[in-house]
Amino acid sequence: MRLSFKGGIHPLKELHEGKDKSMHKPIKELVPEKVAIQVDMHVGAPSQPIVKKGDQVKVGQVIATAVGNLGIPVHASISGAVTAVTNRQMLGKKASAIIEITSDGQDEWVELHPLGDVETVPADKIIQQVKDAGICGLGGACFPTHVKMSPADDKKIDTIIINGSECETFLTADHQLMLEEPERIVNGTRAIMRAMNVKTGVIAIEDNKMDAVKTMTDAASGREGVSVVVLKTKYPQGSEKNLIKAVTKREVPSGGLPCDCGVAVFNVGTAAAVADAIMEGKPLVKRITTVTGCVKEPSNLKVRIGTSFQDAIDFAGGFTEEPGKIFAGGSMTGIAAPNTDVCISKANNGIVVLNKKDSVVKSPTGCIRCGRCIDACPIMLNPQKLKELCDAGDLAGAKKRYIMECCACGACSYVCPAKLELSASFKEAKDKITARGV
Amino acid sequence: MPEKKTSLRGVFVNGILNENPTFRLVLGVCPTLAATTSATNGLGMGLAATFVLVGSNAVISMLRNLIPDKVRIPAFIVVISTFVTIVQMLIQAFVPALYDALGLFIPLIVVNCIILARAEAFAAKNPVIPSAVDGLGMGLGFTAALLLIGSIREILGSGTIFGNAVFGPSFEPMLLVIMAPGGFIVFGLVLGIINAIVNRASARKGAKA
Amino acid sequence: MNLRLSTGPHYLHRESTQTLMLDVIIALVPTTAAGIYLFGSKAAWVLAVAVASAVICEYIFQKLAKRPVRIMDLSAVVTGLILGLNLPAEAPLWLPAVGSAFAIIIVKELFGGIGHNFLNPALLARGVLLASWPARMSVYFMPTRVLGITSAVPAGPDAVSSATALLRPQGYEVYDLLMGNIPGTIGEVCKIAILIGFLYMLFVGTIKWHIPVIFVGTVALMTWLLGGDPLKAVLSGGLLFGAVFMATDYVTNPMLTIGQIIFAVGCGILVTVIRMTKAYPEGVTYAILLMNIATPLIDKMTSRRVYGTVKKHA
Amino acid sequence: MEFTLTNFLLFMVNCILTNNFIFSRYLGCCPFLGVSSKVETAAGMGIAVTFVMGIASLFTYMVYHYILVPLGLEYLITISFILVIAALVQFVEMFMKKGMPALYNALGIYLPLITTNCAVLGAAILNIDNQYNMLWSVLNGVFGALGFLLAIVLMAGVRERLETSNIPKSFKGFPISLIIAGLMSVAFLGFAGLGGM
Repeated sequence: MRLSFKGGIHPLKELHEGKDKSMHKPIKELVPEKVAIQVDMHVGAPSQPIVKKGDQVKVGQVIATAVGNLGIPVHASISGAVTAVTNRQMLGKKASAIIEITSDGQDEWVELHPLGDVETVPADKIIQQVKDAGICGLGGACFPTHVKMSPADDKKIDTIIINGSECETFLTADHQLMLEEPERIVNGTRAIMRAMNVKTGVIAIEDNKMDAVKTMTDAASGREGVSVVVLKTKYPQGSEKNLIKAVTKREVPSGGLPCDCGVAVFNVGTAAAVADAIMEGKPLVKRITTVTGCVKEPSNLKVRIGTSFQDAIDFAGGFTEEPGKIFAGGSMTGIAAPNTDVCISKANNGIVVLNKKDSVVKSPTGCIRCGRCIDACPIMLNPQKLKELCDAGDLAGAKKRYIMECCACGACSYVCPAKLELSASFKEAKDKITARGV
Repeated sequence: MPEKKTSLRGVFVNGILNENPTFRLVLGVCPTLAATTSATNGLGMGLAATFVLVGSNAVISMLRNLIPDKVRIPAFIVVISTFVTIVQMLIQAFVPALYDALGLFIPLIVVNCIILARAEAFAAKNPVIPSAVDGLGMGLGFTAALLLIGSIREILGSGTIFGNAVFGPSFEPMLLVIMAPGGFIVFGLVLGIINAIVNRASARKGAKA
Repeated sequence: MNLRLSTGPHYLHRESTQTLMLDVIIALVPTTAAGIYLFGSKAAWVLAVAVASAVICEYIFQKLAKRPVRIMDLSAVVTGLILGLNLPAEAPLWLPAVGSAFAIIIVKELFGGIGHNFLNPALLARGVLLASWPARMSVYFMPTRVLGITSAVPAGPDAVSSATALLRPQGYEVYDLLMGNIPGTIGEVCKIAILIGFLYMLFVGTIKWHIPVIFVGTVALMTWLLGGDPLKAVLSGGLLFGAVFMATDYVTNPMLTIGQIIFAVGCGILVTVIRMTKAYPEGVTYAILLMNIATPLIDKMTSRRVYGTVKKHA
Repeated sequence: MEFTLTNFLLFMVNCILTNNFIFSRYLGCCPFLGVSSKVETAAGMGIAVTFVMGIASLFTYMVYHYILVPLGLEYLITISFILVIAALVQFVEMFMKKGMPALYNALGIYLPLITTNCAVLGAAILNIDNQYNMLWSVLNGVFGALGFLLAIVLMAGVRERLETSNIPKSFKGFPISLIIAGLMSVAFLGFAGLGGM
């Protein structure tokens, strides 16, 4: 049986150049000459840099320390000299504080402190180790993983979902990770389950990746409490709320978190990073990123955090034609990059290059009330009505119709035949509501 | 207006143009719709309302200092309905065809908001002569509007004007225009077009000033 | 390198207002072709004038109102074509011209153009023509040719059938009702062609099945309950044409599926009631128009539960 | 007219749909256009009108048949009816304020407006013109008002939906409302002949 939720869309049917390009391309490791590592990659206060220009650093060495409850440290991803500690324009709206390191070509690691096998390591040490490794959600949200692993005492978690659905267009990084390194994911799952004292761990994969279902099932066999479920291929299947609904039939209560319905969700990449931290003592300094679109060799790269988009694209053979738009992530929620000097952060699961032709934005026309957005909304909102309210500036009305529940998946904008910018207006309205406290 | 000394001519023209009860104030919608199936009906209803307006305005103005403020409105209504009853009898006696055509809407002149509105806004505060002139101006403004809408509806819906054919025999009149929906639609369109003309004129005036 | 910055989604669905309208036009091709075959060149002229008038009126109004000209979205073509198919083939050519002008200017553009009309323009225009020129509109003509092998006799162009197939459907074979060898308007007679169009629109996803199926189903059920012949009730008059092409107009039916079901049931009940009392030979036009009027209220009253919430919202 | 179930149903359909006060008789257009921008207020107005019209039909019937006719003063019908209605509205308002404060809070603001609603006086005079007996008079008042309620609520629904539409400036407000009413009235033609009266 294929598990699923109500609503959603099938963008892959429409996107002929979606995942095919980079699917099943073996993971290749890229060690760049220079990295620029942001200290504000994760949700929460930016980390405090503790190195200065001219310092020599090794791979895995802490270069910025955690600040506040949600803080995590940042580690050097290559060995060499710190060449700048400055502010630079990255993907965000404002410039980010970055630490630039120029490679000495040695790729030498600091001394590592593994905890041992995930099944035997003391459960209470896991969470601290995860925090020290600087791990945050690799699916794109970048929420600090150790925080997710330590819910408030009154929240009883009974199910861990490991998200291998990878429902975004273009991306194949998680898919390839599941094919090549299923053991790491299962080890990470077990570590999280033991740390949180949860008996059930579910690895959820969409049915367009049946080969990954097989490798993961094989890897999970014989492991306590770990199972694999198959999901229907549909966007946004991997969105936390919909994934929980599909797998457990539960709903995250309005305004709440997954832990409020007894579930915690982790990305497969996050699970693998947790496994590395426990078994090898390695902090999070690399991740798998799909580089695809108008590049000569679309590929899945294991890149160091802080690698520039230009280096990654060059490693994938360079552009095939003049790029019109480059975005980090899939085509549904990806963030457009202002230039190729921006760098890969812990959240970047893909770099997609569009040509000039595909980058042209169609101008919106009048709503014809076709109801496609209503059918597409995975949260069961009425985007047509919400758009009317947003355009009329009626934020209170929009809030009453649950605009704050919008998960910004972009499904409504995608299907709209009038090309209205629905999800973008909702995001704007939500920001205004939060800022003004309507 | 009551505060400023305005010429009688000004009061009269005001009712027909600037504050035309039908097109500018949009009062008395029901008779405007019901009595405009032909030019004759429109004219008849307009004149009947004018008669009531002039009479009630004059009488209310005369009595304005005698009526206690508390029973003002009921007193006005009694005066108005007296004139309505008179006009109803006159029409029944002298123009029975019009009486049949307008039917219910003759007694309903009582609740035509134009009349009470003028009594309250003008006659209760002004001397007899200006009040009567105001009634006449408003009444004729109302009549002109009804005549215009009635003519349009009669020409399109029956192919005639005051009962005389305007087109050749091959013209097939658009019945809907003299049916219930036609009243709403024609009034709405005429009102919108007049608004457009006024807006354009005032924009031009604004540009000059 | 000049990169475009915008928020996602970065790829949009191919479907646009124009392609949707084009799909409706394609779905109308069989009906149009059957109508022209059955009724001859007169039908073609009526359709051509209706479409041309709709497009020209839209162009002129948008120019005068200083709005962007949107005739290329093809919605005016659809309105004109549907109105034309709703007229008798013998209609004088000023009839489709006036009807399309009314539909586009007063029902659609005056309210703000595409998406803002609260009534289906073609249907309302048909209602206006029906009320204004009953002699022209409610006299139905027998097709001048027949489709398929049948015992029905084609009539000459001058033969007038004052009674419609609807009023005495028992006089016709189901085969002739299906093929269109019955008197009626250009588009409504050939049921096979309408069904082909319906299947096409379902196949390409232009419409969902709910409204047409529930609408027609309600009429069949009610007719059966009241002792009539449900099959002939479904196949006669403009029911199928209205249910497939006019009740499904996005702009004027409810947004939520539950609302659409209420809408369709309401249409079905009204059609049956109006047909039973025989006030008008055909109730479909008015039934859909009345439910169009009720649509904003249906939208206001219906709701679905938002994920993670308990209470419903409108 | 004899009181049977069939007659009752036909009369109801006739009053509410076929000869709808607004769409077919042009009675009560001022509040119909003035108080129809929101569905909730429109419904409030409609219910208040239903209430008053039912009572007014009863009282005007009694005034006519038990006072005016015996005294031979039928020509005073207009004066007496309008005074009865004005007094009745006052009375209903006072009664409601004391006896049903919740209802008064909901409908109170609409009551003063009803005096000049020509539908009330119109219904009263129609009752006399059509020579209805007391029962049919009250039913005519109530069903006529329900027709008004239906019309004003449908109208408000449409107007709420069109609130954000790009209607030409000159047509905003009354003109477009009149045209909406006209188009709705075309649809209501579908009921012509229903009710058989």
